[in-house]
Amino acid sequence: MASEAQAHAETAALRVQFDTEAQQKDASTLGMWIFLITEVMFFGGMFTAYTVYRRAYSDAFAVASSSLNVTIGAINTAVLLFSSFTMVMAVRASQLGQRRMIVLFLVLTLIFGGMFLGVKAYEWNEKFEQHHVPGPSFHMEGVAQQGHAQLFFSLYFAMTGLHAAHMVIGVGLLSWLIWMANKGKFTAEYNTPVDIAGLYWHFVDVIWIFLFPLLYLIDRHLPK
Amino acid sequence: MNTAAIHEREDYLNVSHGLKSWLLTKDHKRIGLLYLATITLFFFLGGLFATVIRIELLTPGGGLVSSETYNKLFTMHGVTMIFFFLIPSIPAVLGNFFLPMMIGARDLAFPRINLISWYLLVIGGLFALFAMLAGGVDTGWTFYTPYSTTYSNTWVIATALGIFVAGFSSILTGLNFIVTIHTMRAPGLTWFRMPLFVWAHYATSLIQVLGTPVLAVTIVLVLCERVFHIGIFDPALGGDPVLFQHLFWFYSHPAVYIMILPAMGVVSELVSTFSRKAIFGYRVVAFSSVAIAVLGFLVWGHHMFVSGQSVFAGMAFSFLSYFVAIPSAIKVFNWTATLYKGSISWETPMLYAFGFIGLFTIGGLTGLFVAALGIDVHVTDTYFVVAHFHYIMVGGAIMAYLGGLHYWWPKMTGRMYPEGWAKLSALVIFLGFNLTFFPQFILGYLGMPRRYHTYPEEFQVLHVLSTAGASVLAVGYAIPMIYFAWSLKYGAMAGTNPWGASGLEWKTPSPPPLHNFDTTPVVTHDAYDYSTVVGEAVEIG
Amino acid sequence: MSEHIDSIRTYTLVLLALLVLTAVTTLVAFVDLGEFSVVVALAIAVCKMLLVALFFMHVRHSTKLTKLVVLGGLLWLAILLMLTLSDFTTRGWIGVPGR
Amino acid sequence: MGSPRLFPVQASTFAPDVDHLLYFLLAVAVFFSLAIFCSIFYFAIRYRRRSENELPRAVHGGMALEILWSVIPFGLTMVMFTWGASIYFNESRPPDNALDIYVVGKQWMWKLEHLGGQREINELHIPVGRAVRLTMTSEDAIHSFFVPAFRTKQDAVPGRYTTTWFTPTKAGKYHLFCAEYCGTNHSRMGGWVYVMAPRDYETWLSGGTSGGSLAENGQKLFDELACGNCHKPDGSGRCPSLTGLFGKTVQLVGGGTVKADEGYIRESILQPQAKIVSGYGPIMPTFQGLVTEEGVMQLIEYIKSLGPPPAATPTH
Repeated sequence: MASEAQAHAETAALRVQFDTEAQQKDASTLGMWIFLITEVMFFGGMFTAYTVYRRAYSDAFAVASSSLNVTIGAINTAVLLFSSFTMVMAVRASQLGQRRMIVLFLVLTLIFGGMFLGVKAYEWNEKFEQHHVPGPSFHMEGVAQQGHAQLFFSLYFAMTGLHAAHMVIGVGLLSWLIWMANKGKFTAEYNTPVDIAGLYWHFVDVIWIFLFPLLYLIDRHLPK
Repeated sequence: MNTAAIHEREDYLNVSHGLKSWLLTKDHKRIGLLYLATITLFFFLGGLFATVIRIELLTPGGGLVSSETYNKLFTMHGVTMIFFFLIPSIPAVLGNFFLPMMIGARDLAFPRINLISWYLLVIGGLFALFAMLAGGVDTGWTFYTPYSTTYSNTWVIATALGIFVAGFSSILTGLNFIVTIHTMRAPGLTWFRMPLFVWAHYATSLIQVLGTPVLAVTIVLVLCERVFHIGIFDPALGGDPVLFQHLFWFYSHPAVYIMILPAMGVVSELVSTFSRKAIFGYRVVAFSSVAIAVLGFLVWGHHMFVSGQSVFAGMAFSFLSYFVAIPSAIKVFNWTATLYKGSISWETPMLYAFGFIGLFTIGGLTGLFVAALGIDVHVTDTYFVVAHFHYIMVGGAIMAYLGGLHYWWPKMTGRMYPEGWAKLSALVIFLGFNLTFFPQFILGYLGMPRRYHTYPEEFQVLHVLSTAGASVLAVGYAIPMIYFAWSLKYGAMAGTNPWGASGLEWKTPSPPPLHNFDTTPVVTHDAYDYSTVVGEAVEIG
Repeated sequence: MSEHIDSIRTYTLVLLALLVLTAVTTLVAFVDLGEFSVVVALAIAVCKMLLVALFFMHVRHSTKLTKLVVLGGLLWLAILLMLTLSDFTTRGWIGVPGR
Repeated sequence: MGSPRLFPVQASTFAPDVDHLLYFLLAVAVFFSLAIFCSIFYFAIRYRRRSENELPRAVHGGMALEILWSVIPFGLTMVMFTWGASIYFNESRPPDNALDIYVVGKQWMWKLEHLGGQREINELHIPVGRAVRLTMTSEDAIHSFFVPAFRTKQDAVPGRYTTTWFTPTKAGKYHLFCAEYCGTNHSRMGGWVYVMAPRDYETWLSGGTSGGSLAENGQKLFDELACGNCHKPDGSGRCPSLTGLFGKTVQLVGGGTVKADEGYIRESILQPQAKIVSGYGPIMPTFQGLVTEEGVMQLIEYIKSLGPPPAATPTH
């Protein structure tokens, strides 16, 4: 940049603290990536707890895991992958400045995200009915060490719960983006919000990609 | 602002008026001042708790307050001082204000997020304050399970939520700094021309970003256990309380470096400015900050040598702990070497810098004691540890914070503080500090456990000494409050560069204009080049 | 702004690959691989993560800095896991309870 | 204790070890502190600013110096590490012939039990010159068993056993503290360790107990809980025989092995499914909530008393 750069009028496309659009975009992207790193560490704490307990209580974890509905889990994983696909298509549309396509793909993403959450809610509800929610009324057939199975479900609820919380935030972001996109705010030149919201959405997908095998697929082959 | 001279020029303070212009500001300088006001309140709150603690400990029998109250006092002292004063202190006040200026930027990369960070600290603080007013919390700032999840009957949830929210304030500040340093440096400002203050804040931000989320999730798990009774750490279910300690210290040990690294950054600025010399071994000092940030993540288990952690893990953590000692030592040596053949001026900020180096040296060296397994078994959870970390946090971080505050006060406010009073208070603080905390090393090695409301009579003499020191220290801290406030109205006008310093922040008027610089500066020199600052220089050395 | 815009075909192929991998990981969980079932499950998950990161998150076309940030994050996660496990895996090595 | 002192009494074999390391560290610390303080004072005065226009010559560091003052401290710290770790390693490995004492921490007292069945609260009587091993747990929050005169400290963690040991070297009365914050009366959770001449200790032992020995009480509990219905001594029951079990290496279902120590037996009583002995089914119910921590300790002593690890073939 020229050394004579001075403060300019503020717009969404170029905030006053930046000199160029490229600088602003770099900053936003880097900012989002660093935020995602904090998210990695946030979930990392739970993955650590999971690893420690699964190592210690592998039998109880296997039985508890097998009580989850693997078909629903796999389908839900697919739903989330579809939502990632539509999200990246929305980002692509925004890069090309196709307003209608941005809205279309964002709405599709929103629908898939909503489906995922709906299925999740169904699964949790099932846990309540089956007394698989940690607490005084917890009971699980086929596990002698109820405590260890409870630990599994404590982690299950903490991990899927926080994942779902991130999804809900993502749904909020998507709604806002759809509104903005519909107003024609995003162009081929200025599409950073779509881009970084996409990063967030994909990240939430990646977390699920790990949660699915870790929670649903422990030693499924064992006779129950 | 009583003279016409200053009103002629528009600066960040007079560009707009009214409460709203402050509460909705996106200016990093104003946000810095908002932080300053907030954490000053928390400092005095934490200090108040400390005062009652020290008075209580004058007598072994514990007559002033009950055990419940005493336990709440030290818990709230720790929580307030660590999460609501020390963690935000230098980064959120001085860093916020000066980091963009030092790199020639108009603001941080995300001014709105910066404001949100402040609100998060305030909200977190209100949660914690609510907990304190409602009845307090007694788990110790470490929230060890299962005490915090099962046995404490105090306001654990509100306090933990407060820390959780304040944690996000810290994360967002770190994120903002990293992005700003990467993308917003002025033309010509290469990485190795950056002031060491900026390097230190870069390293600090890495820790904030990488460590704080683990604290956040640990708090979430503790809250789940306490509120919903889903036990992650509950031994009754087979959970392991030591796992909590791992997760907690993964953040909370590096958190010490969140407090001390910015302090080191401040001291680098002070030592250079007041000896008018580039920091000896600039690159080594810069890299040592990053090294401390990285290595600081590998040592947390040294808080757990007697916790039931495995012997081999204990040894590994002890071994790694010694690696983090080296970059810290290097910094001290380099600061000292910078003084050699310098032009050393004894102004107040430099006194604080000397104080910092001295006290940090003692704090750091006693760190070697507690990292030595054999000794740590004896001194962990005693006053030895209390003394050690107060030497680092109070003797180190707060000395540097005060030094930095004095150094940059003219830039922030446009006014000078009274030099005589400032020197006096620096001296009083130094003496009071040592009298307070040195006896605690002896107490600790004698076996006085920490967090004790009552204690055997043979420890009383040392406790009385410590309390005497604390009262001196309290006076020392009160004096600057008074003269800083006084100086806002009556202080002498500060010029653009009252210290003859070299940083970019001294090349713009005091107080700075809204966007810091009238034109974006172009950097053509390394940091700490004084040849352009001193008129008609007389070369010495 | 010279952004690299991937084709719809690329994205579709990535989606297909992800779906196939999901199916594989689900099915393979019912096969007795002993100790290796965890390894396989995690290896597949890592592949899926890489696909999402490289293609959907455009890490493939990103700056070195972004790649460094991603690697750094994973490294720190590894530090957290490994050093915590350094305790849990070595407990009982010297045969004294609690040591 | 007389006049104020700077260092605590040395009353165990570890105490001098720890103190010697401390002296070394003190020497290093004093040396470096003085070197830094003196340099700063000297430079600050010698090179004080004499005129406002002074411009010192810029010096840009010297790699040789940097390496020198990195390598020397590093060498010193490695001495500290090795020295400290070797003490720690010793502190972690109690000798086989140590006197066993069981410790349960609870809010806010220490409950100690001797093998002979003598129970104490907040007091521990032990003979001078004999290694003492403490096996500890907690009933509630984490506590920490701290005897400054012995320079030992170990957390008592709920849900598992931890171990510490020491050999007292000097008769006397020493502070026992709880060093891990555990709630309201944390500072009152402590008492005294009485180190006695062996003869006094014998006298104390004989006068100290009313009930049976720890193992005898364990046997009573074993019968009350009808453990013997399944754990038959000849191995004919549905569960493994416990005779000669202690100290043995046990084959587990799934191929692993485990040493039958206090921790293993405690776990097998409270969480029987955690480790299943090879050749047996996971049929034992948990005794969590049915047996107190002290009861578990008595059972362990009973199982220990069922003979030494057999040299030859174990029962099937």
